[in-house]
Amino acid sequence: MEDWRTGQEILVMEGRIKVPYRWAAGETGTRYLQALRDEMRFLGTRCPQCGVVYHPPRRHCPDCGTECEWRELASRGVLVTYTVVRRHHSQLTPLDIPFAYGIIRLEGADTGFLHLLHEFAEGELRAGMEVEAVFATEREGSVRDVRYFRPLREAV
Amino acid sequence: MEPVAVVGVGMTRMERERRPDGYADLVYEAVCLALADAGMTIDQVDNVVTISNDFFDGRTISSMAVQDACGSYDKNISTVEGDGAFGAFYGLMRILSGSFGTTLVCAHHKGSESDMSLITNAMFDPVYERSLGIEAVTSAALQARAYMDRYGVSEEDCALVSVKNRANALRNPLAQLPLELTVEEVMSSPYLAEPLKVLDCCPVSDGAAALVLASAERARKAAGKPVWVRGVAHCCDAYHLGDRDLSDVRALQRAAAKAYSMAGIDDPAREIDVVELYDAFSYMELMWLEGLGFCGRGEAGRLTAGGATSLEGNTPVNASGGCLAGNPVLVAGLNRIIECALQVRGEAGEHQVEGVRTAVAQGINGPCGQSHCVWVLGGER
Amino acid sequence: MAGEKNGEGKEAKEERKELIKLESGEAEQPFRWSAGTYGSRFLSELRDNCRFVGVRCPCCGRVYVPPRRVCGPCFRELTELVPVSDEGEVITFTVVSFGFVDPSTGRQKPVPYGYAVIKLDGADTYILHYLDETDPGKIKVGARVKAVFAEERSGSMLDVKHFALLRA
Amino acid sequence: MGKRVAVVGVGMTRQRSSRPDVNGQELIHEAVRAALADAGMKRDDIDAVVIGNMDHFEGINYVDTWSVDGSGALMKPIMKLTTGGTTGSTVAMAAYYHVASGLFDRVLAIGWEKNSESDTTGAIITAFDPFWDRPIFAGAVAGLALEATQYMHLTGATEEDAAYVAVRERRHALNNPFAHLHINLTVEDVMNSPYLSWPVKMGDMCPRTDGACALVFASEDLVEEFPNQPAWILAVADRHLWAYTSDPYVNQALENGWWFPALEWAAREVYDKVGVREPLKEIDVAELYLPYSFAGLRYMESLGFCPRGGGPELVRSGATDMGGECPVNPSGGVMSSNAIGATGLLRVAECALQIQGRAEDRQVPDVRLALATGFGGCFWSDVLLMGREKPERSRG
Repeated sequence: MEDWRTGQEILVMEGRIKVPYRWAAGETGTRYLQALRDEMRFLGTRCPQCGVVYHPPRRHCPDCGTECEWRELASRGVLVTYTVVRRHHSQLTPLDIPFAYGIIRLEGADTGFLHLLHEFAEGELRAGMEVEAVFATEREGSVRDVRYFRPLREAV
Repeated sequence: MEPVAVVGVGMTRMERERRPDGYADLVYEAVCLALADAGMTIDQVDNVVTISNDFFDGRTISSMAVQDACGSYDKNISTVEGDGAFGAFYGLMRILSGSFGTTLVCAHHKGSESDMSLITNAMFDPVYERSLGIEAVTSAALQARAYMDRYGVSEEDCALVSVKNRANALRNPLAQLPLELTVEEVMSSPYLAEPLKVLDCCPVSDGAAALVLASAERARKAAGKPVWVRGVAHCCDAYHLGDRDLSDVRALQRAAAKAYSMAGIDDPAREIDVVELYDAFSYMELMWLEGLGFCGRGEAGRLTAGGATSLEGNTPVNASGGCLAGNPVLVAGLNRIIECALQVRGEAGEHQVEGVRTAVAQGINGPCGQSHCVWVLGGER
Repeated sequence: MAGEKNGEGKEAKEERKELIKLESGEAEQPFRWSAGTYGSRFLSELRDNCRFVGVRCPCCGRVYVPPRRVCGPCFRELTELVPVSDEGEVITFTVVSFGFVDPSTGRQKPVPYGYAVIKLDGADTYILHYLDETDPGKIKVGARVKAVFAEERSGSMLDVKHFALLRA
Repeated sequence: MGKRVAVVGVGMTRQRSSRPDVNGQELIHEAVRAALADAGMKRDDIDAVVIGNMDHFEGINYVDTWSVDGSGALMKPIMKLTTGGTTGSTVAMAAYYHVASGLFDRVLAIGWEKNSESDTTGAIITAFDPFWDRPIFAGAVAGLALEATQYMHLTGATEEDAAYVAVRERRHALNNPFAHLHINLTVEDVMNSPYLSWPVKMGDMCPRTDGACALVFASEDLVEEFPNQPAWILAVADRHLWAYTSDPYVNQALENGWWFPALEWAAREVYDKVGVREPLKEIDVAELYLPYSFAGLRYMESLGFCPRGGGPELVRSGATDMGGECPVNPSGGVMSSNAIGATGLLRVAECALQIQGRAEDRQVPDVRLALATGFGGCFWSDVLLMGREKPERSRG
């Protein structure tokens, strides 16, 4: 007898998981996002034990667990590394292609943070170059209140 | 460490889409292969560790789907959510505890059923990073750039890894992406995120794997030649990408140092005969080789170009074709261990390396190789 | 034990102080789940023939509905297809009346509804399905039920609209 | 032979309905810091970390690597386990095996959840098969209601019998400053609370909670180093039997009257290892994963505290109250706090505190033998027996 499994049509279900999430930024995250939203300022936190200034801010030092203190950071800094993105993804891609992701160490911080880069010329990006934040006009309390970073333009 | 051996292994073929089979079907196939290899029945399995990920499976408690298929009925069982190398480590510890003589470890993955970019975007922090759209490929590209900039590694150096591993895969009947490639072809494939091009990246895969671990006493009763676990360790680096020097491999170095010290290995390049590592992207093979101590930092490109890591070289790396030839995520680390076991047994078929006595397998968790697990396997206890 | 003092009296403080939350909005994870060979057989029988099928374990004789490849207790592969009835018995039931988000849509699921664990005649494992009744007083364990098929069928469990309680 | 293992440090956050003042890593950090302080340790002293939660409650993938800022696992081994409701007890068992293996001497076990960040029922529904179960299934509340209906049908137990359990758990929680719900309920209050999913009412169910728990497990070679008396792990076992939500009902019938095979078989294994014959007499305190009131009847029977169908009489007798023969859930249990990934670990934490005589207002006198369980998945069970005396040998 022929095995019924041979030649069985295979059904595929197009489904999804769509659970709505509301992630708490916490007191530390809230203060950071408020500064971005209300004052267009970056804040980091410094571990009094290790002396490291973390950005994004940490309530406690990831290394030693000590409670950190607030530090103001510049809105410009150094591009540590980057990648120019050439592929579009319908749900994810945040800016027109090509844009870049970069790890940016702001002046005053010891760690880099991840953000977007735009307004750069083809081949312009280099590790070690200076970049500056471009803030959104409408800000809502998220890291996207910074639209992106761009190569630092000398004051006109 | 008390002696524990890999006594049975089973891998399904890696395929782009294994439509007729669900997770349970894949796991059943791999488990049956591993039991047959060990010459054991399910009754001789004392406990089970499954490996799966709720995000990839689109299913909370993803292990639930495979409860029938993994043969765990009325046995102790647990589930590690992470790469197979970590899951197997838990299986090993359960034997070392003295509570069990054998552990069956199995992993499954069906990349064909989900959107890899969305799944890996979810490993980034929802407050600070996720809304930027970063995911596995774009984050890896940041690391590739950092590594290449720091050590002067070229895109061609990386492309050569792709060429080598896809060529190795021509000898592996289970590989998904055996290809005869040239460096030029890799170089001219389109960029996804610079410097990563399509041919630098692993494919999306479906697959499953299983292995049976046994204490020395129980290993004697198994059919095949036991392959002994001589050392194993893992270590996790910082989470936020900007907290790390992405070109650095300190977590891998620490894991490797511990595993080597357990195994009594002083000079990996001389003492280890074959390496299976997590090359989801071509540059990773170079970085991880350096982290595993096979050469100095920044030297793996030259090592590769000189042929040392080819099938005929001193230390063949990813003789199976590695993740570049098929990457069922989570299963990948188990496949690395299994390939090492087969190499030590001299049963790796067409991609067998001559005279393998000691082998190293590696698996990773998290973005940009944040967490590494290193296994040293050998023919002698 | 070292208890943490954080979290004490927070509820009161929250009213005064803004605490930002980030929302996932319309984000979702799409999937293309394969029903596998066994599930596909079951679902295509529902769709094409309004019929239930199971598979019998060669070892313990259990008939699995919906079908699956492996009998867990026996660890044996199942191959023998067995037709089972579209009538059966309520093993247990509930009537859901609380609101919750349906993760398949991201929206509130309409309530109330009754659903049951149902043993189809000829099967040894059970299925879950809707009942056509929302008054728990009118449902009994052991009640007889019969599948009511949808007019439009696409190869899913919802090709059965619900199970109707068979009243004597 | 494996090492013998003890819990030597306990840390937990206060369990709350919502903790918007901290993100997930910060919540984890609170419990970790408390556990380390309790054990008199620094982060550097930890050899390995084991962590667990349920991914879809917070929507975070790879929680092991994500958690590092809070878990203290920076440049250490960290492993994630997840098995659903049993996650916390699974994490405890994994920490046990880490130490028993001899590879690690001091291991941190972390369980946590922020249920406030999603729709808990929506997230739980994703645990079930997208083809057979998900279109119909309505999450834990309704799934448990199926069990309650069947239990009442088979034993003649009533909703009121279950309400006694709900009242006991909430009354016990009044003694526990860490508990989420501090409400004094009567049987009438429970009976008058609205149905969520018949026959389960609001008063019968656990809450949704934000919270974390962390424990330090240490090897027998080092227990002298710690300020606390060791709470020894005597035996652990689990059974995770089924793949589909309607399977457990099948197996009860097929296994000739097995009531709740996963729990019964796991309990039998640990009882055999330790030599427990009469659980009610021999076990001094039990911290059980009772997610809703009916569990406090049926699971007692499966654990051998009373004959099948004897749950209602046992509970009404007061034997499981504070001062009774074997107090159950002096902490208030799951029905008073349920941060799911933390819940199973909290049961182990509470047993450790009881054994160490540090449970304060909820202390049961002279605890020598304590039982902890985890419940979850598709009627899955984890069981741990803990004791004051160092066991003769390792027998996990």
